[in-house]
Amino acid sequence: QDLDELTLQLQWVTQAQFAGYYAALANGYYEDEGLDVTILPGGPDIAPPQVLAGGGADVMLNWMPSALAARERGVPVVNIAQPFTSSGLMLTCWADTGIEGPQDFAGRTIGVWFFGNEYPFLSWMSQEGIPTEEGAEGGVTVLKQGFNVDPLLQRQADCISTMTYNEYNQVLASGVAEDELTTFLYEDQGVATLEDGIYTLEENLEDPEMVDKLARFVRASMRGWEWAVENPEEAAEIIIDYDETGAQTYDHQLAMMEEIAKLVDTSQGGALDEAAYQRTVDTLLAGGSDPVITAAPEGAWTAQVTDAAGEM
Amino acid sequence: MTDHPISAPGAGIGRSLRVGLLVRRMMGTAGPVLAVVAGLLAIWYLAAIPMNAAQSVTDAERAGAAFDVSAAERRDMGGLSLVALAPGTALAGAYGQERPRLPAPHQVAGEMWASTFALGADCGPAERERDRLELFGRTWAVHEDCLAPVTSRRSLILHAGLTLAPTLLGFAIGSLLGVALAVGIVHSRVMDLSVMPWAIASQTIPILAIAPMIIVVMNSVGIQGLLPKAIISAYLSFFPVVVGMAKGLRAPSAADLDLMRTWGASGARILWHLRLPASAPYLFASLKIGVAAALVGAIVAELPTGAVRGLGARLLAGSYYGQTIQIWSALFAAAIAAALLVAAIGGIERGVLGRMGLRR
Amino acid sequence: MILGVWAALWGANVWVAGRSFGRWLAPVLFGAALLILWEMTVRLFGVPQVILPAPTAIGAAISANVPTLWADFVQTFVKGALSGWAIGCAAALLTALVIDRSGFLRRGVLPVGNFLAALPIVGTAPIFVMWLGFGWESKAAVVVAMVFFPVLVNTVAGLADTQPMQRDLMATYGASPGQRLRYLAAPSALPFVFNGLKIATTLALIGAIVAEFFGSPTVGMGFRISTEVGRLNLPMVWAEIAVAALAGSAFYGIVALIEKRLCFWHPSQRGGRP
Amino acid sequence: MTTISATSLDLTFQTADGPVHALRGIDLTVEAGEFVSFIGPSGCGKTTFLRCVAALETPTAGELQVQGMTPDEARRARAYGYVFQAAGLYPWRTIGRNVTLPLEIMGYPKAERRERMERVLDLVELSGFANKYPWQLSGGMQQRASIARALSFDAGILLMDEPFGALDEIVRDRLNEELLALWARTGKTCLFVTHSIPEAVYLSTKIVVMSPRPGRIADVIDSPLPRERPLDIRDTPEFLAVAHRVREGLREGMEAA
Amino acid sequence: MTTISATSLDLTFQTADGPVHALRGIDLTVEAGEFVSFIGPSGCGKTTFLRCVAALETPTAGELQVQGMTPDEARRARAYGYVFQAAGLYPWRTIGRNVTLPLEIMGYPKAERRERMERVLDLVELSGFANKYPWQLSGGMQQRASIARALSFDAGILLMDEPFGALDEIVRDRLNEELLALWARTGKTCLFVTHSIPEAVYLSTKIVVMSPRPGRIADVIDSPLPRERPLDIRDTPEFLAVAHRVREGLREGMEAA
Ligand SMILES: Nc1ncnc2c1ncn2[C@@H]1O[C@H](COP(=O)(O)OP(=O)(O)OP(=O)(O)O)[C@@H](O)[C@H]1O
Ligand SMILES: Nc1ncnc2c1ncn2[C@@H]1O[C@H](COP(=O)(O)OP(=O)(O)OP(=O)(O)O)[C@@H](O)[C@H]1O
Ligand SMILES: Cc1ncc(C[n+]2csc(CCO)c2C)c(N)n1
Ligand SMILES: [Mg+2]
Ligand SMILES: [Mg+2]
Repeated sequence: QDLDELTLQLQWVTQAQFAGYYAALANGYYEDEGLDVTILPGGPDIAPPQVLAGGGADVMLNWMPSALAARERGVPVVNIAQPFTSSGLMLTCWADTGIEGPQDFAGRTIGVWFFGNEYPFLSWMSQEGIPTEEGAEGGVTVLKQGFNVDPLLQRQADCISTMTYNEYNQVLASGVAEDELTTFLYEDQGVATLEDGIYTLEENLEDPEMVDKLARFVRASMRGWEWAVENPEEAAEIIIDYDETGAQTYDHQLAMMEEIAKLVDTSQGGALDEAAYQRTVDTLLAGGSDPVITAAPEGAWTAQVTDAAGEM
Repeated sequence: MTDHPISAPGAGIGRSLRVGLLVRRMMGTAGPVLAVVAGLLAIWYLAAIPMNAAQSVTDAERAGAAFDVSAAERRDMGGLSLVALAPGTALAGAYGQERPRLPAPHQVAGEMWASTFALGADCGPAERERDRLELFGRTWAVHEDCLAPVTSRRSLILHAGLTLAPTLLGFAIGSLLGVALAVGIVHSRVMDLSVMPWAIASQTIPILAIAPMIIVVMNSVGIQGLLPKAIISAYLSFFPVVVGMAKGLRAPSAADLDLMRTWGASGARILWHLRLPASAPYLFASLKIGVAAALVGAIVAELPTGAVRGLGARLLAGSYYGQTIQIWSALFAAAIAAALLVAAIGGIERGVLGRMGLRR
Repeated sequence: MILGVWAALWGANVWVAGRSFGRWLAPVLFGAALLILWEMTVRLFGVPQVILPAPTAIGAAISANVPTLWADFVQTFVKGALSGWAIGCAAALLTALVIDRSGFLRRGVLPVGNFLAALPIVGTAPIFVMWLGFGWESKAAVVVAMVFFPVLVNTVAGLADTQPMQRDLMATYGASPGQRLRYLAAPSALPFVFNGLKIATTLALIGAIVAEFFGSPTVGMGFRISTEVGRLNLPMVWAEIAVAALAGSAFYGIVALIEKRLCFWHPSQRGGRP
Repeated sequence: MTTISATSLDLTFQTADGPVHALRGIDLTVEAGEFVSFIGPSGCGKTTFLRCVAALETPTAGELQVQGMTPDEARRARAYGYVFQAAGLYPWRTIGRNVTLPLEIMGYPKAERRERMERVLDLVELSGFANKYPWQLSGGMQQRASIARALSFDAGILLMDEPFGALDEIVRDRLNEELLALWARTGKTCLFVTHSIPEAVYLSTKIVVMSPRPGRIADVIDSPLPRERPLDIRDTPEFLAVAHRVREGLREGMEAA
Repeated sequence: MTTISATSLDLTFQTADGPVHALRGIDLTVEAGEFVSFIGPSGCGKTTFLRCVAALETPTAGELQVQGMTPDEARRARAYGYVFQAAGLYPWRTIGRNVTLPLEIMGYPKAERRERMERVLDLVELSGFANKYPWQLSGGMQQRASIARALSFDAGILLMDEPFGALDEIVRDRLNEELLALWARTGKTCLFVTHSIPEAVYLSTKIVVMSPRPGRIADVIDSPLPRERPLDIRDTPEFLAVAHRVREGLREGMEAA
C-alpha cells in the first residue's frame, strides 16, 4: 500500500543515541504504521531547527534549551514527545587539578559545546554566580570545544563537556582510569534540562492528517526504543549497519547503548512530563542577568500527539 | 650489422646521448622529489618523538612505571623537556600509540593501505569476523563487510569516489560560469567594472559559514542530493577560472585584433577564432587551480549536508573519535585525489595544446 | 517586478560605467542593486529570517553589535589572519630564496609543495587546534599552512623569470650571487610575488574563520558565526559575514595598491605598453 | 582610376600629456595598381595613415575616400589585405588554416577556401607547407604566409606595414623580388611602409617621404624606374639618384622638425 | 698589442636533435683599438663567438685569450661592456639608475657614479632623460641608453651584438656616426655584429665574414678606408669595392653551405 513519507532530522551523527529510531526503521515498525521514514544524520554544521524552518524535515530531535531558544527566534517548534527523561550531560575534569565542586571553577579552563548546546552550562554557571565572559574576575575561561575529547586528553582544558553515553566512554577508552577523573552530572547539580525530544512546526499540528501521521511516528519510535533497550547488542549492530562512514565500532556503540538505556523512559509512550518541562524552563529562566530565554514560553509543547498515539 | 669497432670515435654517441638525456630528465624531477620526501619523512619521524612524548610517559605510568615528576607538573612541560626527562620512554612510545598527536608515517601509510583495501581493526561484532590478519604490527579484523574492498564502507576509494561526483559536477558548473563571466568581463566594460570587485569579495566570505544556508535554501526549494554540494564546490572553483580566463581572453595583441577587424569579423567571430584559442593555455592553468578548489569545496560541503559518506565525512568521523591516524589518512587521500585530478587536467592540457600546436 | 528593477539598475550601471567616475561608482551601484534585489526577494516571498535575513535586518544587527563585531574582528583578523599571513608569506619568501639557489631543491620542493597545498583545511584545522590549543595561535598556523605554498610557488617562478639577456649582463658585470638577487631577481620577481600575496589575502581570512569552527575561545568571527547559526540568530551571522567580506576586500585592495606602487613599471600595471 | 584620395587629412590623438598631432594636412592620391611606399622617421605617422585607410582609426578632420567609398564601407566591403611587421600567424592553426581564416570569417564555401588557399600558397612559394605550424617555419617563410593570407580574399588594396622589418638582408632581398613579381602578376594597389631607402626605391612606383611632429608629407617622388626591376638595378645611377632624393627629403624633414 | 686571439676554436652544442657545430676552427686575432665587424647569415655563430669572448659560453676546443687572460678572468676583471640587440634595460630603474647599475655592482662611490652617468648620457645625447623610465623612451633612445650603460665603466673591450638591428635607417645612420666618433675618442677595442653590409663597411677596420653549418670564417677583410669617415664616404668607389667583396664572401659562404 501507499506509505506516508516523513523525514526525521537527527541532531548528531548516526550512533546509538538514536538507536530507537534506527531500530524502528530496521525492524519495520514505521512500515507497520504506514510510514516511509527518512532519517537524516546531523553533524557539527547542522542546526535542526533551521532545517525544519527550511522545510528540509518534518520532525527533528533537539535539546529543549536549544528548541526553546529557537522558538524565541521565531521558529515555532513544538515538543510533541520526550523519550529521554533524564539528562546524560556532565562535566568531566581531571582529578589532579583539585576541582571538587563548582566553587573550584574560578580561573579554570572549561570546554563547552556551543551551537545551541551551551545553554545548560551557561544557566548552571549563572546560578552558581560564576561569570563566563572573557577575562572576568573570578570567572572561568570557556573554550568552544570541538567534537572530541582531545582538549581534555591534551590537557588544553581542565574540564570538558561529555555525555555519559559517548564522550565519557571515549575518555575511558583512551586509557584514562575512572579515578583520574572528577565528574559533575547536570542531574546531580539540579540544573538538568530535557535532552533529545521530538519536535515539529506548529503549523503541522493544525492539520489533523499530519497529527495522525506524527502520532503513528511517535508510536513506532517508542516501540523501537522499547526494543533497543531490551536488545542492546542487536541495536548496536543495527547502528553499525546504518553508519555509512565506517567509523563507528561495535564495542563503542554497545557501551553507548547501555548508557542510553538509562536515560530513556518507554513507559509513558513518549509523553512529556510537565514537571520536567517546568524544571527545564525554570533553569533556563534563572540565568541571572543573561537568561537563555526571556519569558516562559507559551505552547512550546503539546500532549496532542502522544495522546493520539496512545488512543490508537 | 656494421663492422665499425665500438671504440671508433663517436660510436654510440647518438644512443648514449639520447639515453643520457632521458635519464637526466627522469632524474630531473624524480631524484629531487625523492630526496625532499625523504627529508620530510626524517623530520616527521623525529618530530613524532617530542610530539607524542606526553602520551608515551602517561602510558608508561599507567603501565606501572614511576617518574620523578607528577602528572600535574608534567602538564606544563613541553615535549622536548619530556623527552629529556625520559628519553627511553619517549622513544619507545612514539610510534605505536592508538591516538598519537602526530602519527608516524608508517602508521598513516598502514591505515591508508588498510582502509583502501578495507581491512578494519575491529570493524564489527566478534561473531561476524571471518579472519584476522597480522599487518604493520597490528591485528586487523577482516569483517565480512570488508571482503569486497572497494564497496566497503571503510574503503577510502569508495569515499573518495563519492566526493568525486560533486567535485566534478561543481567543477563543471564553476568552470562554465567562470568562462561565461570572463567572456562578459572582456566584452563589456560594465561587467568588468561591476563584477570583478564582487567576485573578489565573494572569495573572502568563509564558505563554511554560508554553506549551511545554501543547503537549507536549496532544500526549501526542493533541491537535494548532489546539486547543493556541487554548487558549493562551484563557488570555490569559479574564481580562479574567471581571473585566468579574463587574462587569457585579453592575451591577443592589438595587432591580432586589428587584423580581425580588417576582415570585418564580428565580436562573436573574434571570440571564437581568436580570443578562445589564444586563452587555452591560461584556461588550463586556471582549471588546474579550479579543480583542486572544487575538491576542497566538495569536502567542505559534506559538513552542512550531514553527509555520511565521502572524504569530508570521513575526516569528521575521524575527528569525532579523536582517531588521528584516520584523519591523517583521509587527509592524504584527499591530497592524492587532488593531485590525480590536477594530473588529469594536465594530461588533457597536453593533448589539447598539442593538437592545437601550442605545445612545442 | 524583480526583473524590471534589475533591468533599471543595470541600465543605470551601463550609464555610469561610461563616465570617468564609473571606476568606483559602478561596483558600488552593482552591489547596491544586489542588496535591493535581495531585500525585495526576501520581502515579496516572505522568506523566513532563519533562512535568509533581509539586508536591513543585517544592517540593524551590525549597528547593534559594534563592540562584539570589533572584538571578533581583532581576534580573528588581526591576531589570526594577519599574523598568520605575515608569518606564512615571510617564511615562503625566505624558503623561495633558499630554494632558488639550488635547481635540485627547486625541482624537489615544488611538486611536494603542490601536493601539500592540496590538503583540505577541514582536515588540517582540527590537527592544528589539537597541537596549538584553542587560541589564535592555532588559527595563525592554519593560515600559515594555507598561504605558504601559493606564495612560495609564485615567488620561485618569479625569481626564475629573468630574461637570459639580463642574466648575461649581470655575468659580464661580474656580479656576485647576492648582487644578482638584489639587482635583478628580486625586482623582476616582484609582480609574481604580489600575485601570490593577493591570493594569500583571501585565503588568510577564510582560513582563520574556518579554523575557529574546530575549537576556539568564546570570541572570534568564526566562533560567532557557528554559535549564532546554532542559535538561529541569522542577522548576526550575516553581520559577521559582511565584516569578513569588507575586511577581506579591503585587505586585498591594500595589497593591490602596494603592488601598484611597487610594480608601476610592469606592463600589467601600465596598460600593456611593452 | 583613383583608388585612394586623401584631402587635408588631420588626426590628433588626445593623450594624458596633451594632444599628439599624428597627421596634419595630408593630401595624397593613389591610382589603381600603383605601388606606393611610405618612408620617414619613427613617429611621423606612417602607420597611422595606413590605419586610417583601413578604417582602424578615424581622422579628426579632412576627407578620405577609398574606391569611392568611406574607409569603413570599404572595410566592410573587404577591400583590404593588411600585413603587419610581425607575421601575426595564429600558432594554433596550420599555415593552410591560417590562410583560410579570413575566408572562413567572410563565409566562403569550403571548397573555394581550399582552392584559394592552394593558389595563394603557390603564389608565395609555400605550397607543401599547408599542414605545417607557423613555428615550424623560418621567419621569412612566416612572413610570406602572412602575405598569402592577405592575398587569399580578393582585396583590391594591399596594406603592408614594415612587413620585412624583422628579417635579415639576404632574405629581405629575395622577398622584395618576390613581392614585386606578385604585384606585377595581380595588379593590386599596394601601400607599403618601410624604413629602408633601397627597399622603398626598389619596390615603388611612388615614394611618399614623411616628416614628424606634426606628421606630414615632405615629398612625393614618382619613380622613373621601369616596372621590370632585376635586383642589380640598385647599382644603376637612376636608382641612386632616386635614393639620394629620398635621403635628402628625409634629412630636410628631420631638420625642419 | 693583441687584445683577442682565438686559435682553432670549436664550439659544439649538444641538443636533443644531435650536436650543433656553432663554431668550427675559428682563427682570429684582434689588435687593441681595432673595430671588428662580424657579418654572416643567421646561425653562422656570430653571437656565439661574442659570447665565447665574454665568457658566457665555453669553447669545446681550441685556445681563446683576452688581454693575455682567459675569458673568465677577463670577465671578472670587468674587461667587457656588452650591448645586446634589444636594449635590455631594467624597467624598474630610471635611465640614470640603469646606467649606474654596473657601477653600483662594481662598487664605485656614489659621487663618481653620478658623474660618470652624466658624462656617458651626454655622450649618447640623452642628458635630461636620466629620470625617465625606459618605457617612456623611444626604441632608439633606449638603445643609446644601453650603449651608455656599457660605456659607463672603463671596460677596454666593447662587444655589440646587432645593437642597431631594431632601429630605423635614419636613426641608425646617426648612431653609426656617433659610435665611430666615440670609438675614435675612447680608443676602445670594438667587436660588432651586424646584418647590414654598409654598416659593417662603414664602421670597421676589419670585417669578418662568416658562413654557417658549421660556423666558420669565410673571409677577413682589412678595410682600406681612412679612420676619418663622413657619412657620404658610402658613395665612394673604395667603399663600394669593400662592400662588393663582403657581398661576394657572403654569397660564396651561402653556396658552400
Ligand atoms: N593610440 C595612440 N594614442 C596616442 N598617440 C598615438 C597613438 N598611436 C600613435 N600615436 C602617436 O602618433 C604618432 C605617429 O605614430 P605612428 O605609429 O603612425 O608612427 P610611425 O610613422 O608608424 O612610426 P614607426 O616608424 O615607429 O612605426 C607618434 O607620435 C605616436 O606616438
Ligand atoms: N644554447 C644553444 N643550444 C643549442 N644550439 C645553439 C645554442 N645557441 C646557439 N645555438 C646554435 O648555434 C648556431 C649559431 O648560433 P648563433 O646565435 O651564434 O648565430 P648568429 O650568427 O648569431 O645568428 P643570428 O644572426 O640569427 O643572430 C645556430 O645554429 C644556433 O641554433
Ligand atoms: C556542533 C555541535 N556541538 C555539540 C553538539 C552537542 N551534542 C548533542 S548530542 C551530541 C552527541 C553526543 O555524543 C552532541 C555532541 C551538537 N549537537 N552539535
Ligand atoms: Mg609604424
Ligand atoms: Mg645572433
